[in-house]
Amino acid sequence: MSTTPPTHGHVALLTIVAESILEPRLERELRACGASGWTVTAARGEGSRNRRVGDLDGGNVRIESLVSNDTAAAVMQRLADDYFTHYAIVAWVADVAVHRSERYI
Amino acid sequence: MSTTPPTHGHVALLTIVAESILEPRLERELRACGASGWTVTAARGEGSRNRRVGDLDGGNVRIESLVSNDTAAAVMQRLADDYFTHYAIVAWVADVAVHRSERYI
Amino acid sequence: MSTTPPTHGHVALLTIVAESILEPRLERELRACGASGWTVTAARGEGSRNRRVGDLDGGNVRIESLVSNDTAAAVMQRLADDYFTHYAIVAWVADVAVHRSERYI
Amino acid sequence: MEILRLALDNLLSPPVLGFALGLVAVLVGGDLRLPDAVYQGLSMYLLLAIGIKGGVALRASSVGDVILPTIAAIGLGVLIPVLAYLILRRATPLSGLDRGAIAAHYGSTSLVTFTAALVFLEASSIAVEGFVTTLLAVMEIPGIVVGLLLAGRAADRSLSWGASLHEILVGKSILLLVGGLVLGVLTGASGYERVEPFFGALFVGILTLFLVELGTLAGRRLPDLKTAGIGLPIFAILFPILAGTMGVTAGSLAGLSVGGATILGVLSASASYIAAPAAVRLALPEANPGYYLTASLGITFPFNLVIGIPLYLEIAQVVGG
Amino acid sequence: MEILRLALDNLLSPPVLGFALGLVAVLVGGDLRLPDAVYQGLSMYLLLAIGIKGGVALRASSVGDVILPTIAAIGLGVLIPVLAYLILRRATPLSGLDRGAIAAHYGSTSLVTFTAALVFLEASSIAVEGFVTTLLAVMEIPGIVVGLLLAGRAADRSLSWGASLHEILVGKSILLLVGGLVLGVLTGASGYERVEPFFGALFVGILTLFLVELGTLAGRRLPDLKTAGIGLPIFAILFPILAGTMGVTAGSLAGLSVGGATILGVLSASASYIAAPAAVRLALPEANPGYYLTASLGITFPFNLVIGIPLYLEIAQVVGG
Amino acid sequence: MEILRLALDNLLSPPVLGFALGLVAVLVGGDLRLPDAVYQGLSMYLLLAIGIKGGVALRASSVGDVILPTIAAIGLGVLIPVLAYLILRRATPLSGLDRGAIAAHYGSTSLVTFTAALVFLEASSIAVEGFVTTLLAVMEIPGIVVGLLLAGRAADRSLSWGASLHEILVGKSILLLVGGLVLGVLTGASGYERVEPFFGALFVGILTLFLVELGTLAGRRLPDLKTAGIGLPIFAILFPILAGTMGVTAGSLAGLSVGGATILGVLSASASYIAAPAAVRLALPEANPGYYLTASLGITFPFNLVIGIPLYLEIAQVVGG
Ligand SMILES: Nc1ncnc2c1ncn2[C@@H]1O[C@H](COP(=O)(O)O)[C@@H](O)[C@H]1O
Ligand SMILES: Nc1ncnc2c1ncn2[C@@H]1O[C@H](COP(=O)(O)O)[C@@H](O)[C@H]1O
Ligand SMILES: Nc1ncnc2c1ncn2[C@@H]1O[C@H](COP(=O)(O)O)[C@@H](O)[C@H]1O
Ligand code: NA
Ligand code: NA
Ligand code: NA
Repeated sequence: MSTTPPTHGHVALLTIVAESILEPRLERELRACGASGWTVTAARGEGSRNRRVGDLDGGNVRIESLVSNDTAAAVMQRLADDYFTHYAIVAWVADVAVHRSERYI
Repeated sequence: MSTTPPTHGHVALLTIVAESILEPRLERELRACGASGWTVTAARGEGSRNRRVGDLDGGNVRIESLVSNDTAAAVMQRLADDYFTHYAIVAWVADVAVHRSERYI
Repeated sequence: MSTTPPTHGHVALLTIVAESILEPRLERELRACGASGWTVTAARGEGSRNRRVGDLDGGNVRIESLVSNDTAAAVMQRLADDYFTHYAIVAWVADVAVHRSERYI
Repeated sequence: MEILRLALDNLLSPPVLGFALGLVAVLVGGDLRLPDAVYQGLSMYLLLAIGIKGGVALRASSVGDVILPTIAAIGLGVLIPVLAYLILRRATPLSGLDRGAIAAHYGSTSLVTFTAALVFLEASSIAVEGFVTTLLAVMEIPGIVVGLLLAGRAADRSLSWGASLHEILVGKSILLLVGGLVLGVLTGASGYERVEPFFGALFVGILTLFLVELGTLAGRRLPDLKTAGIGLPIFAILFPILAGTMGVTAGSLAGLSVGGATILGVLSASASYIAAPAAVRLALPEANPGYYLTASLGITFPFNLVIGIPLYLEIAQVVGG
Repeated sequence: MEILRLALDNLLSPPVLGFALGLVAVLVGGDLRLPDAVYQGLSMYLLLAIGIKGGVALRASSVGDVILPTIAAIGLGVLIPVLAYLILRRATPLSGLDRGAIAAHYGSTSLVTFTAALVFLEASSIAVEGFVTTLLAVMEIPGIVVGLLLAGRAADRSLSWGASLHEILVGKSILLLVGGLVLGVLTGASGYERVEPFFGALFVGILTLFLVELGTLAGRRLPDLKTAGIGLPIFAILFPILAGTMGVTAGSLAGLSVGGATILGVLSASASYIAAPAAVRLALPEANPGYYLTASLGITFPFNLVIGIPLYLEIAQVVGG
Repeated sequence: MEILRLALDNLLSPPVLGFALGLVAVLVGGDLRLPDAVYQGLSMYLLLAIGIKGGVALRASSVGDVILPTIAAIGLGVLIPVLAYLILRRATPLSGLDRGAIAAHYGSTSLVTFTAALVFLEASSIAVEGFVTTLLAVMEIPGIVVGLLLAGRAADRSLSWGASLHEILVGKSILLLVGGLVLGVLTGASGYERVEPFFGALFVGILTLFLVELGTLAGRRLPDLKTAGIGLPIFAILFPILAGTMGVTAGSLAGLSVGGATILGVLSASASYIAAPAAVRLALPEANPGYYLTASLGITFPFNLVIGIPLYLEIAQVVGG
């Protein structure tokens, strides 16, 4: 069984879960690092720190964006520099297949 | 560190994000291509085109379905033929491990 | 094109979709198996069985948790033992890259 | 005949027509469900409003008046599920587990049926004791417990009680109902006056909107009827009449007025479709929701809404008159 | 002058000010959108409330009174999109496909404009026939169909009708509006009385809240104006005046009162921004929402809300007086 | 004593009992949170309703009456956070950053405390100047800015102002409050009349529902108390009394009536739990929400709701009588 579906190229799928108050900032970071689009869903969650104030204004947001590996790495670096320490935020990167990967890179 | 979790088989996880008006059609496409189930969450987002009318009726939907690689490829082909050009829609395929993969294939 | 984004380690991303009534139980299972956090989004869906009562109280939940491969396997085993047979539930595991993977393991 | 006129009035009341609208929408392929969050918000409103109104009225009741009816309600809560379980054994080929699951539903009560009965009696200018909301709260749980016990015995296994029972007791329904009662008792008529435009005046309208949603849900259950056999739908219509008559009679004997006895009949006849399904699903996952939800929500609920409520009033007038 | 006073009253009415608030919020970089679920819940409320109120009134109308106006409404529903399509060919460089898409919007109607007109007439103490809500329901679909046909001819391709049309007909708008009408007819004034505090008394307030949201959506559409050229905004202001005059005249000829003729004018002049966009998006994905949504929601809607409604009343008074 | 009777009335009023209900639900392990979308919708309703009602009343006020109280309010908005910051240095071992964060909360105001005070005064038949809502709007921001400046100085770093401040100013709270005020001024009493059933009559009921939610949130904050030390809870009770007395006195001196001075006391005594947490979280992520949220929402809010409001009235009666 082949595990690579026969589509036309691989890109990074970056997912960020953060307290919702950060949404505008994270979208600015994404755009600055080269992302051309993203999808946002409302979420809630539990973590090891629970330092957010999100209870009061809508929990967490879950932002996912198809980007080039370089953009994913750049955003991750921005998060590590300015966000992971103080904010309620987690992020991960997966490798996914898309149609016409040029669109996202 | 092994990167393959010890479960019982791999399938494709197809995720489609589209303007919500398309939901019934996309579900018909999924079923026609052989998917036996899917999960839908409400989403919103930004992209390079922003031609949707979704603002007026509930933003985007995010549909994900565990399917065989062939089904994933077939759905992707249907999207490329009839949807990607005119609608606000993105899709990607990831490789995931499930318990009893026969259930989805 | 390299398909591994340059971040600092891989962990398992376990995703469970289940009728919402199960949420407290599933969170107990996750914690018992060693997960330190998770993210929950509201979802709905269709499947092959449709035996849930979720219509009446909020559809499905989609829980995702970054965990070690061992934890992912342990949770999957718990689900196989006590949940898959009778409840409306699916689960899958993906391999993702995170910053400081120690945090989740 | 008076009863027919009342039944017709009931049939053409906005809440019942709202239910029909939701049902018809499903039949023509549409869908009038409210957004989930709104549905949950409205259901919290209904519970709290019923509780508060009941509490304000309860304040005026003497303890002596309340004791006998409460005992009757608990007795019915235990008796009804046992009866349902036994009758289902005759009437259907269902397993003991599925019978226990259904019994748990008929042992408990339906908030919306209760509410619709109050609205109906009010429109018919028939007085009701203030403390009937207490009876609603009292009857919510015991029937579920008895039903689960019967199923557990049948399945010859112990249930994972702890979790499920705690989850019901501190579930939103009970908390809001009992919390509202206490709130109503404490704030009294003068406090209630200030929230009456919200919790009182809007009530029938919001109930109508809510019933559109329930009609949709009931409509979706109808296809399941085919797989259940003929015994179950018959049970879902005849059993409420039996339980309702028992409730009315017990209520009369316990000293309730015609209105109050009607309500105890409605509580006995109605089947839960919120608390019981959740509890049964958690404790008896093997039981088939296609049976218990279809019977309680798909048949008994509309039956009571349209025919049962005026019928139990008629019985109460005969028994208590 | 009487008309100016009415227009000013309208401008300072809570619903219109609510719209302005939403619009201004966008201009200063804010966002006053309601949560999605609440927006959908409120829009279901408005449809059902309009329907019920119309049904209660319809009950009092004789069939004879309703026939001519209904025929007029259907005629307008066919004529207006054809007219829009032809005028757009002169006025703009848009493709036949985009023109058909726009025509579909102007052929259909806007619930909120209709509603605001009712509120305006009520505040001005001008009577309106009870059955105008029927005209709203009747005019919702034909214009969309004609517009899509014109676009399909222009694009020289057949449309995937089946799906889209079914999806509109059993869509929430039509089901709630027609369902509400039937509910109102059946329950009548005595039933309505009990839900009036919810469906009647709250109406203007909830409409105000709803218009805050629509102001936000309209405000977001304004930037698209730049790319559309000057012809489209001119069309979006002048065409409603033309169509509104036609509607008022046809209404008068069909025997409607001044208030009723005003409403038929409003229905003719208003452009759909719920049913039509959905249908057009599904059947004509190549058409640019930047044109049809901006024209209907960004320009025509506020124009009608502020200027159009009192203007059509003035015309109705001249024509019918 | 009159004050005790008022305090008891307040304690047994539906809003305060609603808060208690939410709190008790958490303590017994339940959860009465409204769905997120409903909570946000209700909070938009409250802001807009308060704004509109204030605007309608403001229209009747002369500019001369408003000037002095407004200056007093701004002065208090600057003074109170400085005072809080200095007192916290004595009373607690918290870092300058955490003290600045807390100061920002006490410098700003709480919409719901303000609202509950209006409801309380109305129930006690005590008149309030129409323009007090203006004072609420005026006091929302300055305290936050001062608190953040103090924290920034303490942390010896510049803050990322631009973003945070803009985000607050065009945030929903300010836009709805100020927008509602303008809407109310423009539409006046005749326009308001038509939305009164929604924005007026429902107000206390909706506030009650809203307070059930706030009770839940406050209940969840209580466990954090243990980690904060004894100084913070003492501060969270005594500081409001000090600030409230200052507010009442300043109000009296500025010419406000007893009711108006009470409100300025309430605004001074109350701590923000919406605007301030958001601003602080963005500008001072290192500050611990376990301190500022627990103090403002977990202690000061219920304290003011139950004891503070009647107390400030008593003080106002002494000072202004
Ligand atoms: N291991 C995890 N897997 C998935 N989501 C997580 C995990 N840990 C934390 N989160 C999410 O990130 C948010 C903040 O986490 P924390 O900063 O650890 O409190 C939580 O509310 C969760 O939504
Ligand atoms: N690069 C991306 N990553 C994730 N989601 C995207 C991306 N681009 C677009 N989307 C989603 O797809 C929708 C339509 O995109 P578009 O057609 O480019 O406007 C957006 O509203 C987003 O929800
Ligand atoms: N193949 C699938 N892919 C994604 N989600 C699924 C799939 N099958 C089922 N689900 C989800 O799991 C829930 C229960 O499925 P089932 O038990 O098959 O009825 C559904 O409501 C869906 O949300
Ligand atoms: Na029962
Ligand atoms: Na039109
Ligand atoms: Na303050």
